[in-house]
Amino acid sequence: MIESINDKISGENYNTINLGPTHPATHGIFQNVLTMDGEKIIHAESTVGYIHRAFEKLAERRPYNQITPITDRLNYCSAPINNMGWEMTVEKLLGVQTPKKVDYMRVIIMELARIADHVICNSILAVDCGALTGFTYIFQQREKIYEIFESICGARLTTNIGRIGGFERDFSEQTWKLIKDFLTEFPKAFREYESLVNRNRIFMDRTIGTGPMTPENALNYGFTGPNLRATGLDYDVRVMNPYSSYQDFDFTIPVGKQGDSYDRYMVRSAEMWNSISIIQQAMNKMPEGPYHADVPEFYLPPKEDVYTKMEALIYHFKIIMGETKVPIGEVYHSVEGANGELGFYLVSDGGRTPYRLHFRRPCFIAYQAYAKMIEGSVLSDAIITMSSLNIIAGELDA
Amino acid sequence: MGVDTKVTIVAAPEGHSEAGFFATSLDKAVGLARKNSIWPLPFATSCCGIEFMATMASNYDMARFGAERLSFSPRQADLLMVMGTISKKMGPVVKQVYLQMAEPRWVIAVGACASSGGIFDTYSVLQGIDKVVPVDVYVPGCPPRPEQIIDGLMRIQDLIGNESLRRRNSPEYKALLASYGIE
Amino acid sequence: MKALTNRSKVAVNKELSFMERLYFPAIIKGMAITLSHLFKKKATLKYPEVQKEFAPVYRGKHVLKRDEKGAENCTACGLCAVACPAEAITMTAAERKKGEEGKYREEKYAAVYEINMLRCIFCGLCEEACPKEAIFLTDEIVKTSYDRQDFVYGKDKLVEDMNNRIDITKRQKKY
Amino acid sequence: MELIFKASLVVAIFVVTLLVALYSTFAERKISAVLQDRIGPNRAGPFGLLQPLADGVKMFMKEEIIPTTSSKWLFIFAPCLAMLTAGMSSAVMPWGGNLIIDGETYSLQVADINIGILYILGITSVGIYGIMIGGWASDNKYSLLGAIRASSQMISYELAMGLSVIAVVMMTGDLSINEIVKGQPGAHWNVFYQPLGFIIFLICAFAETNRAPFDLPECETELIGGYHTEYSSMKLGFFLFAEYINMFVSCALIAAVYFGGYNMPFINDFGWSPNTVTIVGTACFFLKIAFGIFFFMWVRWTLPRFRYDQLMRLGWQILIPLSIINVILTGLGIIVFK
Amino acid sequence: MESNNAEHTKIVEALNSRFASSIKEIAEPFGALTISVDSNNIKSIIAFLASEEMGFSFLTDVCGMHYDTTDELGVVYHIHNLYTNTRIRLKTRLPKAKPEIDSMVSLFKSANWQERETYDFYGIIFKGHPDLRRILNMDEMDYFPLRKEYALEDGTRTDKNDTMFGR
Repeated sequence: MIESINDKISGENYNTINLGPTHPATHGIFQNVLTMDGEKIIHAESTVGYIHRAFEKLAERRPYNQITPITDRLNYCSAPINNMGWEMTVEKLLGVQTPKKVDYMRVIIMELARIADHVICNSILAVDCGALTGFTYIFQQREKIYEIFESICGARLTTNIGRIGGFERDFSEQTWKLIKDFLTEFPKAFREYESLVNRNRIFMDRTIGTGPMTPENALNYGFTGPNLRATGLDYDVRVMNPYSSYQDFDFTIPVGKQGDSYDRYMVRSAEMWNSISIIQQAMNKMPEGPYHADVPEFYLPPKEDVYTKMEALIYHFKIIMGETKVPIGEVYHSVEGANGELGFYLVSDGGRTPYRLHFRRPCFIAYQAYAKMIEGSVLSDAIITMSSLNIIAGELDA
Repeated sequence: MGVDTKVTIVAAPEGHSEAGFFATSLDKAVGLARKNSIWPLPFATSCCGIEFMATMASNYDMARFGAERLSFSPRQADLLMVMGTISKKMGPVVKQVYLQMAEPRWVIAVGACASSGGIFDTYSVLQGIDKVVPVDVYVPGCPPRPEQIIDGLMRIQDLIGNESLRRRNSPEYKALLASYGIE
Repeated sequence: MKALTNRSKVAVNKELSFMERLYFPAIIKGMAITLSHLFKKKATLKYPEVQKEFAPVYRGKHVLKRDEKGAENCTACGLCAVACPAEAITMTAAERKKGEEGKYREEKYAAVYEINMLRCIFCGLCEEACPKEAIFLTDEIVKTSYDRQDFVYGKDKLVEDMNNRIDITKRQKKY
Repeated sequence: MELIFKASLVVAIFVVTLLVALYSTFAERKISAVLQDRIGPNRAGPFGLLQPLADGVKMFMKEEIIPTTSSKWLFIFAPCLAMLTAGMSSAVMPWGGNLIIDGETYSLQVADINIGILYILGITSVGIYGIMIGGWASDNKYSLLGAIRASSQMISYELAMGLSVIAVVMMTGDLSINEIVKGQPGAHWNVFYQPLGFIIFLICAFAETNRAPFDLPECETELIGGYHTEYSSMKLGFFLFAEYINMFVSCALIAAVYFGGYNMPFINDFGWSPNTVTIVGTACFFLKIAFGIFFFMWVRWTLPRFRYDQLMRLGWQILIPLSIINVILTGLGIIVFK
Repeated sequence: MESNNAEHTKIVEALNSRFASSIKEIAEPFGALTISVDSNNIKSIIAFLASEEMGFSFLTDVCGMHYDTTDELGVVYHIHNLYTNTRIRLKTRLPKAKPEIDSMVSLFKSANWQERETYDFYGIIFKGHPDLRRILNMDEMDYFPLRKEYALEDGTRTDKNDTMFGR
């Protein structure tokens, strides 16, 4: 269709290329039908929905505590942020106040998850530029983050970490040790990676000026997170609406200038350094206290109590069966996900499952700008732009 | 689609005397070569794809099995690794990719979603890719650990090593493909 | 646009110095880095030969525990199935008969207990839901297989072997 | 006798070329692995040494797919052409000095034609037709893009390559490779006299062999497989093979033109017999080639790749002017010093 | 920080002075200003809020709803003034028989896909949308899956026993 219209306009013959859904550079599965003039992209049209999994419908049929594992699979590169965003949303609805220690523990985990996510994005950007080796160096550090997650919750990627009200268990000695090791190891490895890639002129030439964006346009397209900050606007949910005691930590908001791929890359890099510093601060200031809020109606009692105490047994059954009273109401809570503002709009009618749960998925909203961003550039740029936007298929299609 | 899921005879090398499944010595030699040179086509759609990256990266290094040359062109691939949720919209694409692959070809379903739909028993998700293409090895887990993915690869290697060259021309195999509507 | 906070900090420097313009300094530096890895210890875990020890709380294959006398803990209450987001657990309850006290701890037991390992997402909610400490996830991985029927694990595969008991005390520890 | 020797030399060189190319694929996998803190293939045979064999057998046994919309004969012809030209170019390489057997002198060079360098440049530019025809005949848009990229890249970089060679030829005064090698005895290698020309030549060699950072014709993340996307089985094998042979020949050419070929410092100080000197020289030559191949791989696994227009800019706006300057400087140098 | 009361009063006053007839209900559940408005006027209300004067320059989210008690559909907008850091939730209700509402694409480009998604899930027609097609589901789908009357499961699953799960 497009081809024929354009043909009429210019009298030239354009070429149509189908970029995706199984193209190697589309990591997940995005389809873009490109109308090309040689290597130049004249028009692009994105198709999404190739892994639409009906999260929102699924969430209407699952009790609150079973939704945590579903949120894992939204942005699977940084599952803990989703988990905790969801838990905080429910806590907001229930009016649960979490202890400071829980907040700090959450901050540590979320920042680790952010590093894990940005590591993927930045190293894959280099891979798409053709430099594979940096990816393998930095991925070893990601394995370390996996180990930390595994020692807390027992899984590497889809963590299902934390519970409504706090954590399922306290961090063990081993976990603290792993985190400390990570804090000393990661900066070294990351510095090495940065000196391998950051100032390499080939890499800079490839990324500077590809997929630029103005802040006004970005805002209009609903960009958030690093992609918005790369354009120069310092919107960060952690600062604007601090959750989980983020106001206690001192960190800057890295911003870019032109909103091109290099800006996005550098903003993510700087955010990783910030995350390291936040984790360090949280470790230093870690308060004493319980690792979960005292809410017997929502937080499972310890197993010993279930056998011995009637009250605990009743709560146990009620929580598992999803029969605890949930207030009627609606609540929107957002966290700074690795790719932007990850929002949860939860409507409860007091039943065992949410009446409606809508996820504000930053990738989904940002990705609609992609087709416009690559028009007029060349095929190689389109691929770089896609990588640097860090679109995660799970989050895109929900 | 709509194929009875119980048709999974690909994997079962039943004793079939002549020109059948059992490998002869030439078959063995070729099998040995093939199994050490599996070029996977990663059809990574979601979470499992990230674990696949971990499998390819330094810590687990799938290259040790001779399987590190990812060939994104289906023509050159030996092993289709489907990793992640396959929605009904994606189903035909998987089948298309499978059709484009050159014989001999194998399929691994990595992870709960690809194998059975996993947690996503929903209107939009294909309940296991064996509804559109024949699957040789299933890898459970959501997502599977790299160890499990390597395990799956080694199972495929076993399968390849013990397979007759002519199995692909055997009536059983043709019947299997026919049951998926593949000529 | 106006800045929203006073915490923003420009993180990008796109100006190339003359040396950087020449390509070579960065290339040589990069090549030195990759070359230095030639002599480093390899990070690879040789998996089938060397197995990594998983965290004690790892969520792998399930086990149905027995108590010290060898009686099955499970009472077929069905809470694990209710708690399962993937709906992978199926069971049939049966009444314990006289003389079976040594086999089943509670008066009811699961005559059939099946977990579909292909469906299972190993989230650990069943373990949390169990009021009888009967089901646990272990640090063992589920093996791959050729046939999807092999993945419906019945009691034969799930119930622990008394001669080869699985230690789950570490899992329960809340620190 | 002469004939028998030449025939056996041809066979030997052919076998060696194939072997080197075969094991280059293995070396690439191993080198990439060790640079990336990995182990690399280690299952096929001891240390994975049979890996290339496994790949070869597998490819031979794989189904051939010829897309129905492709031009069938060209589709088949293309990989053959690529392979053929790759194999031909090693004919003029002087693999060593002279062997003296029974008082007769035999040159370790198949054909000492007096325009050796031109021959190699010519043959490699025919080789591009293999890629171009292959990409075009596949009737796949990605392949076509790859083919277009390959041909324009070749054309642009051949100019600079030729110009940088001219500087060397000006110094030697001969187009025969053997003469060029003989012109750099001991450690008087051209690389010390022609550093700029060497760098230009090296960059162009990367581009001519389609190796990273100039692997645009096939770059996996953009064009899937580029010109060989539609190829399966041994036809793909030929393409991949041709790439490695080209790399081998390029390294040999670099070693011959800039690193003194079979020359080696102090080789005549040991008082060895001429035959020993020749054999040691040949070994030395292969050592240089091996280092060259390692260098090619090392670069590939370190650097990101260029974009198409940047590649063209580098070729036309930087390398060609530089190589012209190099020619002028060389001319001035010759006038001043000789 | 979100429950900025003075700011909320200001907004409510501004809206009341212009669109008094369109505003049905104003509430502040969990500190978030929630305004139920008439669906016919939604575009002018949002246009007013998005203007320089009010400064709600960021459309955070658009999502659909199905109120099965009254069998109505609805669209919920979240908009955000980044400078005063105020969020407003605007709720509309539409009759299920004729679910039509104005599109916001001319104001916010980000509304484009979100509205398509809402159409895909609930069948809500956005008037003036440049390209209202299904986005996540297949084009051949003939129902709107997130409406409450449709089942979640696809029905082909054979390996479970529903009675086990209390659903």
